[in-house]
Parts: sequence; structure tokens; C-alpha cells
Amino acid sequence: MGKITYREALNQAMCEEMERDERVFLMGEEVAEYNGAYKVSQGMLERFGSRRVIDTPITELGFTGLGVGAAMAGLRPVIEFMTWNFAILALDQIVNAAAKMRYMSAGQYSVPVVFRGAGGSAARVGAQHSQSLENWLANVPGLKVVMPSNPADAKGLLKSAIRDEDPVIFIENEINYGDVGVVPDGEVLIPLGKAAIKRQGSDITIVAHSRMTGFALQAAEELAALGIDAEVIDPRTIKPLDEATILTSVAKTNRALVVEEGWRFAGIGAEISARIMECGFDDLDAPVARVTGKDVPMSYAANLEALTLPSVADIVEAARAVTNRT
Amino acid sequence: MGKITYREALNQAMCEEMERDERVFLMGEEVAEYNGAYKVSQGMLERFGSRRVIDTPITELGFTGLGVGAAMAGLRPVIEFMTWNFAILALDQIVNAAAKMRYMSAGQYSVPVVFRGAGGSAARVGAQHSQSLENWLANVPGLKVVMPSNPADAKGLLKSAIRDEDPVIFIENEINYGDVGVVPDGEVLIPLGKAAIKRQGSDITIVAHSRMTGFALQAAEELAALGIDAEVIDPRTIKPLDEATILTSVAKTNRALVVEEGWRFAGIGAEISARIMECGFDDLDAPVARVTGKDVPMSYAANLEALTLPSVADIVEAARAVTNRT
Amino acid sequence: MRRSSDLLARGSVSSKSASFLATTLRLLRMEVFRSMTTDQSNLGVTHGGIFYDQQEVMKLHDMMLFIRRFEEKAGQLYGLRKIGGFCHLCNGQEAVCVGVEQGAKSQDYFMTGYRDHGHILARGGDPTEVMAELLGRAGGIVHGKGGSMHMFSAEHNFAGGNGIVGEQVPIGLGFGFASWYRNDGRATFCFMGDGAINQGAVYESFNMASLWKLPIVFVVENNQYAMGTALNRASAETHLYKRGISFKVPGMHVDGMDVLEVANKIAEARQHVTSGEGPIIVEMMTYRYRGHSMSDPATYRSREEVDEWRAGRDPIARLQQQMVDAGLVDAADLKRKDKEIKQQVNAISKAAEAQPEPDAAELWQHVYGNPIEGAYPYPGKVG
Amino acid sequence: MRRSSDLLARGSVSSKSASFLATTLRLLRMEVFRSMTTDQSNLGVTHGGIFYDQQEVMKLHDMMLFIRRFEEKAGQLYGLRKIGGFCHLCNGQEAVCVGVEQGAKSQDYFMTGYRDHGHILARGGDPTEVMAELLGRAGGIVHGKGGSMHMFSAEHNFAGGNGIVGEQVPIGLGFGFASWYRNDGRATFCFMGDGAINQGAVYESFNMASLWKLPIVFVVENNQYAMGTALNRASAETHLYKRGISFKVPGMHVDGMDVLEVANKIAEARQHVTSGEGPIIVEMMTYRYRGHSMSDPATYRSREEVDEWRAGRDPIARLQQQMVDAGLVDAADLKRKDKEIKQQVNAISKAAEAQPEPDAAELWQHVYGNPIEGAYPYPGKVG
Ligand SMILES: Cc1ncc(C[n+]2csc(CCOP(=O)(O)OP(=O)(O)O)c2C)c(N)n1
Ligand SMILES: Cc1ncc(C[n+]2csc(CCOP(=O)(O)OP(=O)(O)O)c2C)c(N)n1
Ligand SMILES: [Mg+2]
Ligand SMILES: [Mg+2]
Repeated sequence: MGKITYREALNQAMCEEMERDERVFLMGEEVAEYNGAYKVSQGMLERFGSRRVIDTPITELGFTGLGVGAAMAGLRPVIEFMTWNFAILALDQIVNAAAKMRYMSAGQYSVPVVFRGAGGSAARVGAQHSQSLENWLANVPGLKVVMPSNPADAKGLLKSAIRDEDPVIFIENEINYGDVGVVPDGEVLIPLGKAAIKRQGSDITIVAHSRMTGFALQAAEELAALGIDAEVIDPRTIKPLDEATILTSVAKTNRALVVEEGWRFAGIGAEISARIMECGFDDLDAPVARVTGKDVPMSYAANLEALTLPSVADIVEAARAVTNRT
Repeated sequence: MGKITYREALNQAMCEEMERDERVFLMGEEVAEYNGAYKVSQGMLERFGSRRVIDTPITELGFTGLGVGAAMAGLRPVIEFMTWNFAILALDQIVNAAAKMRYMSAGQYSVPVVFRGAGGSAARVGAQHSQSLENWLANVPGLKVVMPSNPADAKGLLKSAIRDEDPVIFIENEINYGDVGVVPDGEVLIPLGKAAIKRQGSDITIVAHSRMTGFALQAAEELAALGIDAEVIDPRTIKPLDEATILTSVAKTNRALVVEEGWRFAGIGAEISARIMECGFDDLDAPVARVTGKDVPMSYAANLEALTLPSVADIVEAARAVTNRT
Repeated sequence: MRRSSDLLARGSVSSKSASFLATTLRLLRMEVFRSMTTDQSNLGVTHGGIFYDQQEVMKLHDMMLFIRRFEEKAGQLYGLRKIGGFCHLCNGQEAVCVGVEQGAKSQDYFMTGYRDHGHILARGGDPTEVMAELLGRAGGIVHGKGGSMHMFSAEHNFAGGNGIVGEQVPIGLGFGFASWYRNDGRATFCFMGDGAINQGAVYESFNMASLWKLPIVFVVENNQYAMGTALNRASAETHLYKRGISFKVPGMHVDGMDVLEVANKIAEARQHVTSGEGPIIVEMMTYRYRGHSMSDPATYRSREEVDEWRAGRDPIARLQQQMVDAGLVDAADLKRKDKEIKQQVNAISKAAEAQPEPDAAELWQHVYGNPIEGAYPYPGKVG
Repeated sequence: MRRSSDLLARGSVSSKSASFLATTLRLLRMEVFRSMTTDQSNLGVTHGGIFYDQQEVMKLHDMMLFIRRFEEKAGQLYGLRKIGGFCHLCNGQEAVCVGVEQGAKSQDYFMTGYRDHGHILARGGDPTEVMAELLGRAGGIVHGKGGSMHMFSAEHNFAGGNGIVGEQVPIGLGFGFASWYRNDGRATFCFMGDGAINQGAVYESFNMASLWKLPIVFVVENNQYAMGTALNRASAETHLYKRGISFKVPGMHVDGMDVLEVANKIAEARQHVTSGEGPIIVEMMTYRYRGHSMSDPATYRSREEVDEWRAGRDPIARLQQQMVDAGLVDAADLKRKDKEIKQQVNAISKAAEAQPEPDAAELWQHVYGNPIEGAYPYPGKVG
């Protein structure tokens, strides 16, 4: 039980699974000799050799398809996207091949591949490098979508993802890579599909994933100072969504707010809001609110970037509105 | 004022705009010599010549980028995807280039391109040819998303789309291509961003786009026989969404149902439900319901296909549940 | 089947001396063959130095004919609206399906596009299951879920059946990678059309396969049209075997209407890729007799052109002629065989048609391999 | 600038006789040049048969040096955390930026990746606006919205500034298409790196450009590394000018550290593409002195290798030597010039730093060209 970074937690998860299972390999741009663009695969080439840790040309569609085929052929690929922004080039292989192959083949072929990398916006990287894709991918049956918000979850969820029989979309966050947290040593598997209640509270349920979980927890502290006791839920797995945990919480708090970094239209917040509408309507004392990234491309300028992203203050403000304490 | 098919309406729209504006051209797979895979461009090669009606190799990402560049350079391309399923290969150009170029260049470059073709599922074409992408694309700021449900709208909206300064995603429906309807002759422009109330009613608001509008209208007739008076709204433009028309209707009916062919998770229904939650909560006498395609890839077998798609009966059943008349 | 050129194949693509040697050996073998034909048990056909015995030749012939009759039946059933959606027949291209299978080994991986009936049949897929699939029946090879475009048979290492043009190529790359990773000696045969070869992912795949020397044979079925688009209207370089030059992937140009030629060249190509020399492109010149899919009247090509291929170069008629010439069969034998196959196909289609549609519960099957309790699926919920 | 080889350029790519003629002319011109150097007004440098007069040479030199000092300043400001995000400097590659501009015409279209500061400066973009952009200021060339990777100047036909590797290539195809459509005589210069050239969309673009003979020069800036990946670890064919062979796109191999050579070859390439002969690839052999972006320590290459390029082949030092040799300047002139440019750059960076951040209202500007009343934007709404 030590304190390690989110980045190290991911590294440990991959290393442990590669030790355990010869079929697991890591492939992507700069994962080997460079030790990963964000150093997530630090030391892995040295440890596992160039057969199992493989640098690719910059050809996202091609090596994503390679991952699909290798998984169908019985391997368990971990394919790193330097960031998920570049995976837009590869979506056809993810959506039309990985997600549908088991179904189209009536179960003859499994596609146990993990696609992982940093999603959302990093710092000051502009419009083309700041895209959240979790809502798109969670839309697609056949995929599982996992987004850890801290080192312990990162490790436990990635290990489960690698062992899963299905294609798992694993979206990390660049800004979280350096975060430090307590991570249990050795074999810890966090099951996919289970949300975590990161803070107990009675006045409002705040659902927030990935980097936004941290923002929500900070907002909860500020809200506590205002006498508002927020419960913070991190879905961890976006698809399938652990609806039960959210609904149970809303049945208790009667109010809810969903936070996401991505764009608003048909985002994760829309889905969660609609689900609460459908299954928790009678529990609601106020409409479910959404705090999302603004509906504009990401700017480079520091002030515009800050305005585009959800902030702790935005969450506090929205929670106050939902709880009628403005 | 004559009766023509949805396909002919699209053809008229393109021909009229090409007559009017020398900068407009049509490009895509099989659009020229073959007159379009679905014959939407019938006769256009003969009429406008091979400079303005151009067959491409099967390279969706490439010719989509071509459309972006040609639009930036001052032309007004109409790029046909044989179906939108294949556009998944081209999403990077649509999302990272077309949608963001005006913003990234601070207005120096416009991208007045129309990407059009059939979306959703046709008949018996299976998992890889039956994808609804409107929720993905409507998620992206900078794009407009238009989906006509009948010949008159098809013509009027496509003409507006071609004249628009922004990249317009224009999603048709293969099964509607043969539908016949009254289309006013000559210059009819239907503004983007305006919903149409296709049927007035007082008991429930049904929001349904593209092929589902027709299903909703049929369901409304069946519901009328059961004493339920449904209002049917076709948003026509998915993004930006004409929220006002929907909210006004819900303020009257106090109940709502959203229908879409695509998958449920973070779909158009989720967005509309969340918006009604946010802005019409106090008007609601019951939770907003969604009827969507099942959360599975599309099967080929006729019975499984029918089970996957929303049906008129599904809409009737859901509307009865929402209105408490089961 | 004896492969005298196996030893040579490694170098045969680029090396002139090897091909000289091959020619010498070929002449030598013809000598041997001639001296053997007096012996009844050694009846057969020799092509390019390879001797195919009677049984092998019959097998190739019967399979090509079977595929032809099977496709004709599928066309009929489509006309009767018993088959729906897209249905891409391979009439005319049978020598490719059957010849590649002949040159390949059963443990090799096959990866195809949507024009896949012939390939899965040649590979050993159960024809009743294939027909039931076309009809969308419970006993379909993928339980009616895939239809014409999405045939799979893991048992036969037949990995499908892809409807997105070119998508199968990077997936095939992955199969080849797996063989490299495990060093399992298998080859991957990855098919694509003359239209598919323009897709960018194909070149990403050529590059990686070449860089890492993966054991992949890229088989280009050049039937000269991609839907209504003639080859030269879509391709700046119409010699498709040259499409790998920019990535150091060598190419072979093969008469795809000659099943023995296909088999020989595929065996050579297989030898090349499995001996660590990297991938190869094999361009098969072929022709589809029917429209692109059932709804295509194919008005973009002349009757003369179709006739030239159909009457002049038909792969089945050609092999039949060779069989007759070699004294393996006579016209009556062939007639009898055709009748037999037609009956078989009729029986198969009857059996398939008699099957029920898939059970409704199939809808929620095979979405996930590890479904998550409570969260999925949602049967019973509205929508 | 007088272009003696213009008449020859059409055929010069493939034709041996043309290149023989060019050589002859070149020798002839050197003769002429020698006889002219006595005349003060005709001072200049001749390269490859092209005479560049004093003013032109000075312009090329000053621009390269300006870019060098500008990039150094950008690096400094990054170190001071005044510039954020990604920042890709082009130190070492100045001869490409400046030489291409020299060989191009002002009406031509330019399309680049993210390593774009040098290109936009060479093209005439206002350096204060470029610096302000790097700093995320209101007066930035795109109002602070783009930053280092997304420079645009429509006024200079500079169409950006793309952060997705390879994405600019199909967009460049579209610019070339527009010129073809309008028959406007412009060329499009579409840049890509040695890493970008592996992207599939590049080949889709080569094919279409070749098929339709579009006036596009594909300029490959081969600096031999894509981030930490050396050329031969990512490319099966490392001669990048050959990457068009599979699509009948010819290629030229150019010393990208020699600004006059770049200018000459680009002028030839421009002539080729605008005379209806289709696209061409120009591979520029070059080197980046700095890491890939500011955060990259570049430990994947040896100090010796960097020195070999930096000390041995530096494009600025090289041109300076030629200038001294031709009697255009002496060491003191060069020193003075450098000081002048450094002062200029300092002044620019001060002016840019003095600017405010963009106005908050900028956030909702330029999302749509035809925003729809009432529906958009949503400022003021939560979220
Ligand atoms: C990405 C994509 N684009 C377009 C289509 C539509 N389409 C299906 S088959 C086909 C032609 C392919 O031709 P070719 O590769 O020559 O194969 P053939 O049909 O001749 O066997 C097209 C355009 C598709 N299925 N996928
Ligand atoms: C599609 C995509 N994949 C990956 C990246 C990350 N990335 C940015 S630059 C780069 C290397 C590109 O190298 P090269 O094309 O040689 O250009 P250079 O940086 O040397 O100028 C990579 C991998 C990206 N921006 N886009
Ligand atoms: Mg073809
Ligand atoms: Mg490079």
C-alpha cells in the first residue's frame, strides 16, 4: 500500500497483466523507445522487449484495426492512443469492427482489446486536441467505456479491462497523470460497471467522472461551507452505467447535478438526466442540472480556455441553484 | 406545385442551386456516371458535366477533406456519402477540420460545405450499414445537423443548407427516398433551426425526426382512436435544436415522448429529455419517455431487425404509458 | 499435391536465378509427368510444374461449380424476395475463391470483404448454414445476424465478412501480427477489391506489414469495377500489384480465371510470407458476371465485354477443358456432375428455407462476452 | 529573380535530356555571372543556373535569420511559461520555409501541419500577430484562439495550421481541386512531415490528385524523426520521394538545408503542377535542432548527429558563406544584421506581451458564420 501517481498506477496495471498473461501486449505511438508520450509505459520496453511493447507509425486507423484482428486471433492487445483526439481517425475500426464483431459472428469471435489513452482537454492544447469522446463511444452497444478519476481506480479498472472479453474504451486524463494517491499493492481488480460514492451527502447528488470527479469533490467542500451536503458519485464505468447507485442516491437527496468536461448536446449529462427523469422522476424536488464544457471549440488563450471548461465555481453555482440556496 | 419523391426533391434542390451558383458542385462515390447509388443525382452529370458532378474513388476521408479545403478556398461543395455509415471513416475531417476551422482561424476561413447522404438503417443491411450518427454530430459545436422527414422539407432544407456559410450535416433516409409528397415549385427555402409541428394535439408531445416522424404520425392516428390527442413535432434541424417549439408544446400537453431510430445512450432523445427537464420541469405531469432503437447492433434477420427498430406499436405503447392510459 | 516449386518460392518473386531454376525444374517435371501419364493412378493435370492428381482436380472443379450453382440459387431466392438487403454474388470469380484455398493451408487465416459466399464455401463452411444465413434463418452460420455480407467461421479460420470497404485490411494485419507474435507459421490471406485498394488504411497496413515483415498475402480481386466505377476512373495506377512499391511490398500479377495458376501462385506467395520475407500483394485479374449487388443492372459495361470474359475465359469451362484433354472426364461425366450439384444446392436451399427465423432471444445474445449484471441488457424496457 | 530553368522545368523531373540541357545552361550562366560580378549592380549568387541578385539573397538570409531568432525567443518565452501547451519550433528547417516561399507565388495556397511559425512568417504573416498568438493575446493572428499549432492568414493564402497529423493533406487536396475547378493557375503547397506521410489519407490524396492532375506540390519536410521515432523505425520505404510511385506521382529529392536549392526545385515543381502534369512530391532533407516540442529532451538521437547537421549543414551559415564569397557582405555586416534582427524580435515580443488577453466575448465568436437566432449561442446559461 503505497502512494503512487495515476501514471504509475496504469504502468503497474499493464506490467502485472503482462507478467500474468503472455497474450497481453502494448502497442502505440512512442510507447516503446520513448517510454510513452506521457511516460505511462516507462520501462516497459526494457522489461518486456520489443515483441511485446511496440512503437507504431502514425497510422491510427491501421493499428487500431491491427488490435481488433490480433484480439480476434486470440491475443489481448492494449492499444494506446497518444490521446483520444487522434482516435477519431480510428473510429470505424472501433465502432464497426471491435464493437460489432462478436454480434455479427454470433459469438464466434471475441475482441478482448483495450483502447487506452488520454481524453478530454489537457492544458492549452487548443481545439483539435481537446475532445471528449465518451458519449460517442458509450452510445455504441458492444463497447464498454471506463474512465478512472484517481490512481487506485486507474490501476484496478485497467487490470479488469485487460481481462475483460469485450473491447474496452479506457479514457485517462492527461492532467491527472501526475496525481498521487494510495494504491493497494498487488492484485486489486475493480469490477467494471460499478460506480463509486466518493463522498456521502444528503442534499444533492453530484455525478462527475474523470477529471471532473476531483472538481466535484472540491465543490462539495465549498458547498459544505455553505451548509449544502453533497454526495459525489463517480460512475467510473460510463457504459454500462451503474444506474442503480445513482438512482439510490437521488432517492435520498432528491436533487441531482451532472458534471462533464465534454460538450453538452447529447453528452453523458444528457443521458444521466434522462435516466433520472425516467426512473427517479418522483424522487426529484428540482430539475436535474448539467454543468458541461461550453458549446464551442477549445481556445488556446488561457482565459478563454478557462471559460470553456467547467470550473469548481460553476459546479458550486449550479448546485446552489438546484438546491435553491442562491 | 407537384407531387414528387423525396429523391427527386433532393435532386431538384441540388440542380437549382447549381444553376444559381457556379461555385456549387457535387462529389461522391457513384454520383456521376451511375447517377447515384440511390439515384439521387439522376441526370446531373449530363446536365452539369464532369467538372461539377464528380465520381470519387472509395476514399471517404480523402474526399471529405477535399470538400473542406475546396470550401475554404471559396467553392461550395456538396459531398455525398453513399451512406453515412461510411462517413465514420471521415469523421476526423468533419469534426476536427470542418467544424473547427472557422473558430480556429478566428473567422478567416468559412467552410460552407454540405455533407449529405442516407443515414440510419435501410432494410436488411445489417450491423455495419445501420448506424445513426446524428447525436454524435450534433454534439459538435460548429456543425449544423439537418434531417428532413418528407419531400418538401428535403428540398427546402437542402437549398438552405447549400446556401449556409457553415458546414451542414444533411442526413437523409434511404427508406424515405421513394416517398411521394407535394413540393412547391421553384424557390422554396426552409430555414435551418426551425422545427415543424406536423400534427396539432393536446395530450402529449411526440418529438420524432427523419423516418420516425412518419412513424409518430401513424402512431398519433392510432392514439387518436384511443382518445389520446398527440402533437407531433419534427425538429428538422437537430442542431441547433428549436427548443422553443418543443417547450411551448410541452407547456400545453404536459407530457412528452421522444422517438429516435438510433441507440439510446446519449442519443437525441437524451438531449431533448434533459432539456425538457431543465426548462419545462414544472410543466411535466409525467416523466418524458424515450422510444429508441434497441441497444444492440443491427441484425440481418427480418424478425430481429424489426425487434431492433422502434415500431409504431412501440410509440403507441409508450405514449399510453406516459399519458397513463394503459 | 506435390509442390516442386516450394523450395524455390522464397526467392522467386524478385530473384531471376530462382525463376530460371524454376523453369528448368518445370520442364524437367513435365518430362517426368509425360512418362507417368501411362500409369492410370497418375492421371491428372500439370500446371506450372505442379502436378494435380485426378482427385484434386475434381475437387477444385466441383467446388467452383458448386459455388456457381449456389450463387445462382442465391440470385433466384433474392428475386423471390427471400433474401433481402445487399447480396453480392461472385459468379466469374470462383477460381480465386477455390484457387486461394488450394494454395493455402487450413490453419491459415482468411479475412474478406462482403463478397464472401464463395470464399467461405471454398474454405469448408457448411453450405446449408451459409444458405440459411442468406435467408436470415436460425440455422444460419451466424444465426441470421449477419446475412450475405457477414459470414464467419472460426472453426475454419474464416474471420469474415466485412461490409465497410477496406476495413478488413487492418484487421487482417492484426491476424498476421498475431502469427508473427506467436511465431505460429500461419499465413493470413487478406482479400480486397480493386475499389477497396484505394482506401488509405490499406497503405497504413502495407507499411506496417512491410516494416515488421508480417506473414500476410494481400489478395486483390481485381474484377475491374467497383460498383459502377471502372478501374481507371478510380485508380491512378491501374496495375494493382504495383500498389505496394511505395512500401517495399512486392507484387504478383495472376490470371485469376485459371484456378491452377491461382493455386500455384498462392502457394508461392504463402511460402514467401511465411519464410520471414514480409508481405506480398497478389493481384488476381478476374471479372464478376453479375451486377455489383442484386439491384445493379450493370449498364456501365458492354455486353461484349461481359461476353469476352464469360464465354472466353470462364474458369470452370477452362478447367473442364483441361480435364477432358487430360482424359480425366468426358462431357457426360461433367453433365452428370452438374446435375448432381444442382440437386445438392436445391436440397440445401430447401433445408435452409424450412428453418424458422432466429429466436427473438437471439436479439440480446452476443452483444457482450462478459455482460454486467443488472446493467445490461435492457429487454422489457420501453425502447 | 530570373529563372533560366523555367522553360526546362516542365520536363525536368523525368527527362534526362532536359537535365543535360539544364546543366549546360547552368555552366553557361556561371560564365555570364563571372563576367558580370565586376558590375556592382549585378552582385548576387547563382545557384543551379538561377541568378539571385543581392536584394533577393539578403531577403532570403534575413528571413531565415529572423525565423531562427523568432523561434529562439518563442523557446525562451515557453521556458518562462508565457507560452503554453504544445510549441513546435522549426530551428534548422528555415531553408524549407523560406525557400518554398521563394519558389512559390503569392497567390498560391499554403497548407501546413502544426510546425508552422516559420511558414507563416516566410509567407508574410505579421510577426507581432504571430508572437501574440503564441502568447494567447488579443492581437494574435487568430485572436489567441489557435496558439502555436493553428496559425492562419487568409490574406496571405496561408490556410493553416493543423494539429492532427496528416489531416492537412486532404484539405490541401481540396485547395488544389478548387484551382483545378476554377482553372485559376494557382499551385497548392501542402506540407507534411516524415511521420505524417504514413497516414492513409495521404495516399487517398495522392491517388485523387494524380487521377485528376491537380496542381499540388506535396512538400515532405523529412527531418528524419517523428517525435522520438526515427524514420526507418516507422517507414518501410525511407526514400520518401518514392512514396508516390504506387500512384504515379513523381518525386524530387532536395537538400532542404540549402535555401537556393529549395527555391529552384520548388519553382520547377510549381511549373510542373501548374502546367497540367499533375501533382509532385518534393522531399526536403532537413533536420530540427530542437526537441519535437518544448517538452521533449530529444534523448533519442546523439549529440554527434545533431552537431553534424547543426554545425555542418546549417542553412543560414551556408547562405552567409555564399554571400561572403560573392562579396555581398562581410562578417561585420552579418553581425550587424543579426543584432538588428534580435532587437526587432525583442521589440515584437515586448509589444505582443503588452497586449491583453482576448476579450471574453471572443469565446462565442466564430462558432458559426450564420448563427441561428434564439438557438445559439447559449452564453449565460449554466454550463
Ligand atoms: C467505406 C465504404 N464506402 C462505400 C461502400 C459502398 N460500397 C460497397 S461495395 C463498393 C464497391 C467496392 O468495389 P471493389 O472493392 O472493387 O469490390 P467488388 O465489389 O468489385 O468485389 C462500394 C462503393 C462501403 N460499403 N464502404
Ligand atoms: C493523428 C495524430 N496522431 C498523433 C499525433 C501526435 N503527434 C504530434 S506531432 C507527431 C509527430 C509527427 O512527426 P512528423 O510528421 O515527422 O513531423 P515533425 O514533427 O517532425 O515536423 C505526433 C505523433 C497527432 N497530433 N495527430
Ligand atoms: Mg471490384
Ligand atoms: Mg519529422
